[in-house]
Amino acid sequence: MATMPYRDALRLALHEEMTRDERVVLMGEEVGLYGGAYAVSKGLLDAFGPERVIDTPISEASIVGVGVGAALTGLRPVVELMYVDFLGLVMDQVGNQAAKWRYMSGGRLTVPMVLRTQGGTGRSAGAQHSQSLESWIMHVPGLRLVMPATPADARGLLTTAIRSDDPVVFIEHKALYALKGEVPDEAEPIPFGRARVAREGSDVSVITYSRMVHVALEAAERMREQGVAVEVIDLRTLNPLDLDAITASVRKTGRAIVVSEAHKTCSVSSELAVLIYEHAGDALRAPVRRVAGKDVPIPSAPALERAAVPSVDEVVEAIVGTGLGKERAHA
Amino acid sequence: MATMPYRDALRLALHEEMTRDERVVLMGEEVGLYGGAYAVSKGLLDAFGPERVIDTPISEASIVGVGVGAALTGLRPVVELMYVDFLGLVMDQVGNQAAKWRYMSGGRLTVPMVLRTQGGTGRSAGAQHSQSLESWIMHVPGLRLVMPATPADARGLLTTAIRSDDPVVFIEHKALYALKGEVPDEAEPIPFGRARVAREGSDVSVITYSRMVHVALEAAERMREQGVAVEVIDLRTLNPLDLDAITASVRKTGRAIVVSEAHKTCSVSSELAVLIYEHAGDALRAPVRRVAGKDVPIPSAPALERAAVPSVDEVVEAIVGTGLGKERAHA
Amino acid sequence: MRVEGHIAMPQHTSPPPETRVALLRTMLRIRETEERIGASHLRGLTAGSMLHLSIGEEAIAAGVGLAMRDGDLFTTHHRGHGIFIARGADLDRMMAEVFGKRDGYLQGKGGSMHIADIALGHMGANAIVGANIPISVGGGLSAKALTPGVVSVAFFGDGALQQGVLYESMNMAALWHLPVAFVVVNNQYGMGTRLERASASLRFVERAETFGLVAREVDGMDVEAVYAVAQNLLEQARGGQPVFLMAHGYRFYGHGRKDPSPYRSKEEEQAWRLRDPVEQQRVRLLEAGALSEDAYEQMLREAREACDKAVAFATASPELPVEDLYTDVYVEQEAN
Amino acid sequence: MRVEGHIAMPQHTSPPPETRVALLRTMLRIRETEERIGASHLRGLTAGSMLHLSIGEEAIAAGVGLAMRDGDLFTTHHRGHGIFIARGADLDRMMAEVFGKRDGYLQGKGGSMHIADIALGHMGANAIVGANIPISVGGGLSAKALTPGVVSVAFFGDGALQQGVLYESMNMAALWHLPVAFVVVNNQYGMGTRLERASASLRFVERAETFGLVAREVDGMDVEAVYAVAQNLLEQARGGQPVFLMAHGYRFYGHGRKDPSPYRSKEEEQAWRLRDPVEQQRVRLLEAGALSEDAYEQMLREAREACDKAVAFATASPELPVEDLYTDVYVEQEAN
Ligand SMILES: Cc1ncc(C[n+]2csc(CCOP(=O)(O)OP(=O)(O)O)c2C)c(N)n1
Ligand SMILES: Cc1ncc(C[n+]2csc(CCOP(=O)(O)OP(=O)(O)O)c2C)c(N)n1
Ligand SMILES: [Mg+2]
Ligand SMILES: [Mg+2]
Repeated sequence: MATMPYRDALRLALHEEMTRDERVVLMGEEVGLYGGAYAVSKGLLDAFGPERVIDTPISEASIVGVGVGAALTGLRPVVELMYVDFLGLVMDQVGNQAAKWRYMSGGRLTVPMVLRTQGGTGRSAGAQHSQSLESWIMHVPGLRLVMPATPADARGLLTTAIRSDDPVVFIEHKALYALKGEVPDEAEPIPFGRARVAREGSDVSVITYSRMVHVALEAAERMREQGVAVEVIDLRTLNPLDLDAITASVRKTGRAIVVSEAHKTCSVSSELAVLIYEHAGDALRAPVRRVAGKDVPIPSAPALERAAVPSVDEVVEAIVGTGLGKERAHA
Repeated sequence: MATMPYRDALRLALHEEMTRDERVVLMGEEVGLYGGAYAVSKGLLDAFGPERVIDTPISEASIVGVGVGAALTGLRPVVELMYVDFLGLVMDQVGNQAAKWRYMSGGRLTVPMVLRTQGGTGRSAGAQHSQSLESWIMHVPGLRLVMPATPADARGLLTTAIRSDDPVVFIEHKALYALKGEVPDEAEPIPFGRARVAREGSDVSVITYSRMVHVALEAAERMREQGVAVEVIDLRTLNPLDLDAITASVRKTGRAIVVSEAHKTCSVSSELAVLIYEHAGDALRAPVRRVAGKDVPIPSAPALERAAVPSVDEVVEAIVGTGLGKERAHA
Repeated sequence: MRVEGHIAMPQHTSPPPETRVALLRTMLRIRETEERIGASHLRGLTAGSMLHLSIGEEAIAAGVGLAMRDGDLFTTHHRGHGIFIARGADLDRMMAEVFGKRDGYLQGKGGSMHIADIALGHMGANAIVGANIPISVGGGLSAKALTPGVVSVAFFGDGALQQGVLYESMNMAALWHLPVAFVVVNNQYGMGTRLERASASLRFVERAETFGLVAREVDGMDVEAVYAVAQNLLEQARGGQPVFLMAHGYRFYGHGRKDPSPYRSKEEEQAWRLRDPVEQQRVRLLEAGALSEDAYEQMLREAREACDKAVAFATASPELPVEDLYTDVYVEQEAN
Repeated sequence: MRVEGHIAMPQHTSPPPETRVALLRTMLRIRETEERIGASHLRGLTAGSMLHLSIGEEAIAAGVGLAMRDGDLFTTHHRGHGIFIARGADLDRMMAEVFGKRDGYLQGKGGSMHIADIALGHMGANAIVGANIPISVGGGLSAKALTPGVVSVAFFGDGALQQGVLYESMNMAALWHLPVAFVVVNNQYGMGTRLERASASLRFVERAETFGLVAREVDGMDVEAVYAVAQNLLEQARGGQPVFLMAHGYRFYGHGRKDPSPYRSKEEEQAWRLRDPVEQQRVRLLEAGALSEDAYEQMLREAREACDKAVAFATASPELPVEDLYTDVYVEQEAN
């Protein structure tokens, strides 16, 4: 086990897979000479040369299209979209092309492409550079969706993503790049569709992913002081989704909180909540609570930005709202 | 009251609003000389001339951008996107620009634009011409979302959309254009956020919108034969959403079915279901059931296409599944 | 318009006799198949409401298609039957796909607008105008890395000249020295919009040059001219110099088979029909003595028999069972 | 490269003396404000981690900005402070916005990358590279319909030359004869990517011509040259002939204020700094006797005082209360 930041763990996976398989290429804006806008790919250009670490022009729609075409014909491209906020420029290639070719062709074509990107708040970067748009992706059949919360998962899931024959959207979180954690010495792909129990507990299940796992863990720590045992489930992949892990946890605790940084309406948090009702509704001792991003564009001013996404306080409040803890819910 | 098809009702609203307000312009591919891919704008070019009925090149991203810019500066553009399936080409202008400028500018800018488009199945047009992508739109704060089911609503809601100072995504259904219905003689804007009780009933509420209203009504008719009184709520607008109407109906009936043509996962149907649990959960006598599009791309072959979206049978089955009717649910 | 400098016709010398005949045979095969598909559509036998025929454009499909080699990659737009036939499509499976049947190329899941067969280099017909273009650039990226000598060809209509991805894609192909050819099947219209009403300037060839491409235009009704210029351009593309070819032709039917084309004049249609590429080549070969009437009749008969067989095959094929709705969404289904 | 035919410098005659001084004053105001914003950023006073300064590019902002008229419309890219200052920005509210405060132009909701003020014709700075371009074409559509004589200007960086929307937008502006100007603030780099590494060809001026635009390039370090060519081009644009101007300049700082620009050489930076547009114009006016040292010092003092005042204003302004998170999502809030 080595301790390293999330960004280095990602780089490690890229390095390993590019070494292992010559067909893997990395392409995107500033991935080469600059080393990546968030320094994930630093050094890879030197290691693998410009034919495999490809700096692209600012032409997002076409870059993803090139990735699709390369994936259809034998390469295994990892395409970096600098911000998930730019999805709007590429959703045709993502949703109509990458996602659909396998199906439309009756299995004749495959698109083993990874679309790596990053999202979320934390840098007061404004409404066009701070979004959490995973809900658009989760809605589209044909796409795998991965959102790692820890360095170990970043590495292990990226490995799996690159080896997958299906198109994978891999969303990192800009506020996690510097987060350190233990990472196994050997490349161990982490299978898709297996949630991780980030913390065991018996009183309430907090179902979440990406940066919100850490918010949930802090809330759990706060609740422990009140004698409440919070279980935190880190989903790791939203497609495939580990419904078994969710229902098992909720059946055990009888209470569920869903936490997501994405806007609340018509989102991942809606889906997770309704799935809990559908598959473990009979076991619920309190209504499922959603703690999600507010339905407003992300403001630039720091205090407002923080208010736009779930806080530890809000998760604590939601837990208390299910009837647990010494404090009573305000509302 | 005159009887006319949905497409004529839309044209009537366009004609009326363009007559009433010189700032209203219609732009899009084939809207002029061709009269619209689905003949909605037939005759408008002759009536208003090429400066107000503007045929555009096949440049979707920029067309919507032009609409945003025109709306920022005094015109009131109605932009037609030929298929909702092309949203992926324009989601940046829709989601990052139209939706956000009001907020990002602290109220300094407004975008009174209507994006008219059409979606849904019914023509075996394949996976890239048959989608229901309203879930992407409903997730984005700042956008109004309108999906009329009848000629009267098509006309009244389009009138409201054009007069609205907010950006409105107005999604028609390709299988409804020929549907005839009564339309009032006078232009009466229908306020956003007011659902319509398409059929009253006391046993179960079917919450739906667009073409699925008609599927639900057929299912209701079938259930009537079994002595079950189905209430069908036509939401008409998904943003704003008439939560009061939904909860009032569900509180009355104690049972709820949500029906949507869009893929099931992470969708409008997820949001509607979870809202019912959150706001009327205590009144439920059976779990909410979702009848939604399957999580597969829409196949071209007719039988498969039909199987990919909700049928009358499936709605009936869902109703029976709540414990109503003579038949028992199979599963 | 700088037409003169670019029209490739004047220079071309005739291809070898067997190629000249093959070009005609290919065009005939396309023409007959497309007519049969159109007739089947009118009789309600095809899946779906949309059907885009390439009748009138055969010289472009055959000319470029025969200049390509085994292993070459391509994508097409929504009007791609003819191109795929020129690249060796199995007519039975193609017809079955257009009919929406299980034995179609895509098991009926894709339909006419999405036909693909990677075994023949076909990366897919695309129903999103312009979306196939960067995908073909991706094919070029693979070709350069994995199969040097292979060229990747994007076929698209004049309508796609107004899609920004074309320009992004041309730039990337040139920047990375990829073996990519951009072929415009210019049939003068995108739905009801004549090219002049969609583009402020018609200097497309010059334009492509300013993106770093070698660019030409050609009379798309003359199959030998198309073949000659395509051969020359594809050779350059194989060497890593991306190319652009604007081939001027016409679609004899409307946008969809049932579109009566009220937006264009009967005179215009007639003028183009007089330049029917199949007929032109037939006459040319007969006059040159490169083909006998008998041989032509035989060729036509074969094309028709192939269509009969394909329609019979498509008709006999069942629809895919509804249970298969869920297959092939993912390769790794079990993970779901 | 067809540089000669297009460089506008040689022909231009000096603008009137008060304009020459105004150009310098505007550039100084931009320079001082941007330096102050940069210093505030380093001290942690601005909102957010991103800050893109236009120092080095002042001649382009001032030259085009002063050639524009009251009522003209514009959009900018993410590096737009200078352009807005040239168009009359209230420095207090601009500074407050960059500080993320309630009294900022956008109440702190937008931040540096989204400043807008429709009262001054500013349709918004945009953080999506290229997205402002079609929006400016929409401004041109409104201008043509509602306020003839007004021009709509899209300012964007060399990076946006690779975004397809630029080409779609130029075509539409030309097709519809809209009063639109496309101004490239070419500072040679998009983040760490030199233009030559992003574009296979540098024939941008010719390229714009093939889209039907009147196109020029200009030395973007010479404010009088920029002003002269912009005046000429904007006049044509007002008449419905869209125009393209590529202005060659440099950003003296990195992509963000804290970027040390390891991807470019110190020699290159030095060479460009020797052509500092502010300093060049100062020396030119002093040498021509069009400005005294005293008048210059006075001008500089005024610029600095305006910055002091703006920083004080921004510092004193509170943050918007968190309750206002929900305001201005919609105009018609009550409907929600
Ligand atoms: C992105 C996109 N926009 C619009 C359409 C609708 N549409 C289908 S074909 C077509 C015209 C295309 O013209 P062209 O590229 O010249 O091809 P042609 O049909 O003439 O062969 C249009 C507008 C589409 N399918 N995709
Ligand atoms: C669509 C999009 N792609 C990428 C980015 C990230 N990005 C921000 S600025 C920039 C470089 C832009 O270069 P240029 O247009 O030359 O402007 P400059 O920064 O040099 O002023 C990039 C790639 C973005 N904001 N938007
Ligand atoms: Mg065409
Ligand atoms: Mg630049």
